[in-house]
Amino acid sequence: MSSLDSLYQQIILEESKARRGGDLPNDLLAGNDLPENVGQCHQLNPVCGDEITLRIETEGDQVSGIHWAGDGCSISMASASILSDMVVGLNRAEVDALMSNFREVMRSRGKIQADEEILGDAAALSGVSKFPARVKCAMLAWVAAEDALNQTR
Amino acid sequence: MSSLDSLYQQIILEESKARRGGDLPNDLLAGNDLPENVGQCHQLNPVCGDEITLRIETEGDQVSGIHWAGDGCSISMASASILSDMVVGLNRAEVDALMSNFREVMRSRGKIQADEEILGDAAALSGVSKFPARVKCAMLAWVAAEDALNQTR
Amino acid sequence: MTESATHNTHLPLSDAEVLRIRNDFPILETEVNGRPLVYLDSGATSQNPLSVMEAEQEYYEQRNSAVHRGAHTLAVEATDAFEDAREVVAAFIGAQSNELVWIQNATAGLNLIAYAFGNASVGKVSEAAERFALTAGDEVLVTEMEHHANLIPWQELCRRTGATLRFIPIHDDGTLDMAAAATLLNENTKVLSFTHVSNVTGVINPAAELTAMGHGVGALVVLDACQSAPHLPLDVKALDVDFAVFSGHKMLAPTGIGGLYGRAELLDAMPPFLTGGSMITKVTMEEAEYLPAPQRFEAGTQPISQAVALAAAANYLTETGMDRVHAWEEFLGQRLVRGLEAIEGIRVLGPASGAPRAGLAAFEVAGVHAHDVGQYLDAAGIAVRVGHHCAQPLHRRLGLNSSTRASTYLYNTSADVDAFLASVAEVRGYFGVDGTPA
Amino acid sequence: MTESATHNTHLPLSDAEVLRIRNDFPILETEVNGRPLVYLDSGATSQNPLSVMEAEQEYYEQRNSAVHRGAHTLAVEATDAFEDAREVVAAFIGAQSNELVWIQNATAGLNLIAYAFGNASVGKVSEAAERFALTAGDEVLVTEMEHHANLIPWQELCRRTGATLRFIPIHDDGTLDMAAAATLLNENTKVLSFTHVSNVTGVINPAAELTAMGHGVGALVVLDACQSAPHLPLDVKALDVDFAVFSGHKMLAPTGIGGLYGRAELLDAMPPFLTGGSMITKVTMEEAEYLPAPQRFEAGTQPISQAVALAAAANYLTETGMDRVHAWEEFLGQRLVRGLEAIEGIRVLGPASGAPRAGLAAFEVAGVHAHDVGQYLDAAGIAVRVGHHCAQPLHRRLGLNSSTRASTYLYNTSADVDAFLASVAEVRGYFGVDGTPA
Ligand SMILES: Cc1ncc(COP(=O)(O)O)c(C=O)c1O
Ligand SMILES: Cc1ncc(COP(=O)(O)O)c(C=O)c1O
Ligand code: FES
Ligand code: FES
Repeated sequence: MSSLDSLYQQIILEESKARRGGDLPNDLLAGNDLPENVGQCHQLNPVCGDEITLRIETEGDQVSGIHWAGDGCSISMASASILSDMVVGLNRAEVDALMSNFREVMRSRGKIQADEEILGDAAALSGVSKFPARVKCAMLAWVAAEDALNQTR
Repeated sequence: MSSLDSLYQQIILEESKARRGGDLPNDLLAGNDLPENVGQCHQLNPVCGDEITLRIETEGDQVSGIHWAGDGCSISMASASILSDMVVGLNRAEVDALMSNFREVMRSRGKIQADEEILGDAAALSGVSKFPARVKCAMLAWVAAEDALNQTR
Repeated sequence: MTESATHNTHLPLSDAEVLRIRNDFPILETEVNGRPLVYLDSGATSQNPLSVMEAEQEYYEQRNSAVHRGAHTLAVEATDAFEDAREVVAAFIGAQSNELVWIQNATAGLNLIAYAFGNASVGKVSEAAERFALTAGDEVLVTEMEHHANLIPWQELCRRTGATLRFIPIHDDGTLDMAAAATLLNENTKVLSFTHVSNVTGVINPAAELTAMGHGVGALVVLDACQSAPHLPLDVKALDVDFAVFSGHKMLAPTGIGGLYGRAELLDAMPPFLTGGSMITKVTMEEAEYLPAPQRFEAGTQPISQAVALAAAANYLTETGMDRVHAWEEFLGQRLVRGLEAIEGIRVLGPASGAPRAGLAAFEVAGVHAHDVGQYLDAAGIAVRVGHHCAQPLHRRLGLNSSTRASTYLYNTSADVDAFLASVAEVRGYFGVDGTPA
Repeated sequence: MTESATHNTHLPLSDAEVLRIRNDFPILETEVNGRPLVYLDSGATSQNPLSVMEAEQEYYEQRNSAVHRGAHTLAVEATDAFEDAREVVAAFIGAQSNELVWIQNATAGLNLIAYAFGNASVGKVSEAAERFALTAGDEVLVTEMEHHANLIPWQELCRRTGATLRFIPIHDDGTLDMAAAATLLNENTKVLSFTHVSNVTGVINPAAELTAMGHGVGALVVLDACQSAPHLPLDVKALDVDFAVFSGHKMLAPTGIGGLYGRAELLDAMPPFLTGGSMITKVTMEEAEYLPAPQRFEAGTQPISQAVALAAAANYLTETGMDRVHAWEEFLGQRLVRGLEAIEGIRVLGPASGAPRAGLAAFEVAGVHAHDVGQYLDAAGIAVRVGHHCAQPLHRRLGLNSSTRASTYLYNTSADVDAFLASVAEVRGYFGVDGTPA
């Protein structure tokens, strides 16, 4: 597989079109008056100007819903889509573990092999780590989710 | 003769100590209320910060006196001294001719041989033209004199 | 002297001659991702010929020294090299050497102008400087196609002085709305600043006409020549602009150097911007007096070797012939646009083929984000620029966030353009957005 | 790797080792006026080793590109080189890489700070930026020994804001009057800016002590590290300064690059100075939002290859060992002063031999103007600096207009110093002011 093909794996191209969770309505973008169990975060990728606004809903210790709005490259959209699918249902500790594993793989410059057991579909994003300029794309939704989750109680 | 010796000819070293014309009193430095036949000019060499204030007195078409105050390197002091000695007694046209010949020699980067017939003692300054950084030193008093003379009628 | 000396400057440039030119640019022989590099990003930064690198190397091996300061031989030689460079680069744009100020880059040059105007607007300044002062009610006029470098410094100047920033809108094809320009210019317009050539649409603005219109209302006219100085014969006197800026790294020279042209009379009247050593006459603990231009604007140790290198670059371009460079890039630019127009799902920003444009083309690929386009091309060894190209308002006006841009220079062949077009034609298929199954 | 890699960093530097170091500096082998060059003007600008020139050449031949902008491979490599350089140079002064801003030279860095403070003082600014704002009643404190670069920007800032500039006087031996410093610092002092090492007297100021005193009254402390970063182990965190600036060309690197250190917390709160591309997040025709530091302060295309070269220079110095460099220059400095003190008619500026000083000495020759002294030495191949060294107020305080300065670096031998001293001993005789007939 060429390194381009490892970057744009079939699942990435599909997820970038699926945009699961990409249904945050416009009138919620401001994120005012959030209840305690909801957190929301806006992230901008300064390199390209792409943006995402991501909302996380929790029930007790668990993530019960993710909704986002935004536009960006296929990597960033696929990453948001996969994240939305994976994180709902996890508890905080599980999300934390997932996040730090994902971040570690992304920053490894191709040196750390993704563990599909841990990362699931997100393992398909591991090709990104060989393209330092695109790591921000893959991380965008994750950084937003981490921050949003930290706002909830 | 080394090029250093051609720069610092004996006559230069002597004239730099003689400082002929270097007798402008402090209270005249401001140059206020000059009569029509007197011109005065202050020049600063920005490279070194050295300054000269030179006053020219005329009688009709002729330069009748030169007085200056200032401090600087041996080249600038010698040049002011030689100029003061040479220019008194000349008429405007003669001063102009002398000035432009001197300027031409100075700017020639050593290519134009000074004509002692025209330049007299100032010909001893021709070694300066091989030292572009020092041409301003030699010209300082001359530029002041030219400007001062232009102010008189 | 390198290959370039053998150019036959009577004939237009051709692929054959460009192949000879390429010998002077070692980086063009490198491979990227196992494919020969096709460099189509000169609009961002250009590559350096050997003669430019050698000029800088020679400087450091033979006469590196502080300039305008020392009496010793190296200092004299460095000063000569530095001031000779000023003469060469000034002549390259049709200016006198006392009208050329060295700057770090065009951005710094535009900031210099804006800050000098700002400095004329506060506290006691000289009478001569008063003409640069701005207050509430005054207007600064730019265009909707500006690079951020020719926009934000004016926003900030207006914020500091209370003046108002206005802009001339563009038509859908990227050209300037000249009727609007005529309406917007008025006696309150103190500054008109515009780009000569758009770095996104390739539009070449009617600089002489705009300048005359600006002068008609008494405005000072500033030209952003970043995309023109490297690519076409530029004569600031013929255009009659008051100020112009350009960057060396876009014209075969290293980073860290650029030029600011200012009419002698204006430069001498303008207050300083950066202050420090080498730009003063007399300094006390309380105040300082400043040298005339250009030194007044050159505080501290200047980018000396970079100035020497920029002069070598200007010489290289002059020897090649700027009219020939311009004609060749016009040819490449049209080839780019015609080729892109023929590919399904591509929308070219700016004028259609046939209409005048510089040797660059930015475009949108339906269904594929610009960064993905760029990534695909990179895998084929083709270097293009993606993003907003520091022109967010222009992109917004054209209804998008980002685009992909291919930009040529004198070392690009038609084969470069064709390789690029062939790759672009594959993009939508690769990303599965051309209707065929991926 | 060049010769330097073979240095034995356990031993102090010696003439033998300096002779090996000199192999890395081709310019030191040149002749001037038929005599081998004795370069004693590193205080003005230093020479570049081969490894620095090679780093820049390699950059242009293999990865020259715009940084932080493109998705293509060259752009990624250029960005890596650029950011790796930031890490190296930041570490060199004990900072984190997000605390290092690239600047054209130290002068630009000091202006950046002064203008950013000025920008915090007009119009609406963020709350975070308010701590930098100056108004009438506020004071900026410098010293009487400052280079113009650390004086005039503050004069201009005070002119624009109505603040008052004060200065700490010096003693006759050039050292700072610390008692006066204690008196002058007060709760109105918003900024204390001073040079670490005087470029004229060689005095090394008690930087940590002054910084603590400045912080004691709540002032922001700025360090001019132009003459310290190249010559001694510098740790900005240990000194606890808030800002520091230095120039690459004084530390084995090319012109056109320098560094501004700022404490992360301060840099992030400070308003921008130069504006344009690459320092923004969102731009409309009306306004712009800015990136965090260091990018916020790096508008437009940066001196990329020069940053890469500066990192190579920092590596060269680190490999040699800054403590060894410092010790060697202390030795050379004492040799200079002792030698000068032994020559009749010479007055050394600054501390007498035995007292601490950097590896440089400025002096007056009774009866001979500094430019004539410099010219005489130049004829012997000895390059020194003459004039006011951009420190007019200091010279005036010491009762003269100009002086001659010999300044050393890691590539100078004791033989260089001795050749210089022998020539100086001849000067008064040559100009006929030593009492003997000329
Ligand atoms: C103490 C000091 N400060 C500031 C400067 C200014 O440095 P630059 O000219 O590189 O901006 C110098 C060097 O000339 C210096 O010695
Ligand atoms: C039209 C235009 N103006 C200004 C600039 C800014 O140039 P620099 O980044 O060299 O300051 C550029 C290049 O990016 C440009 O294309
Ligand atoms: S390019 Fe913008 S998020 Fe990927
Ligand atoms: S050095 Fe000042 S006038 Fe000669």
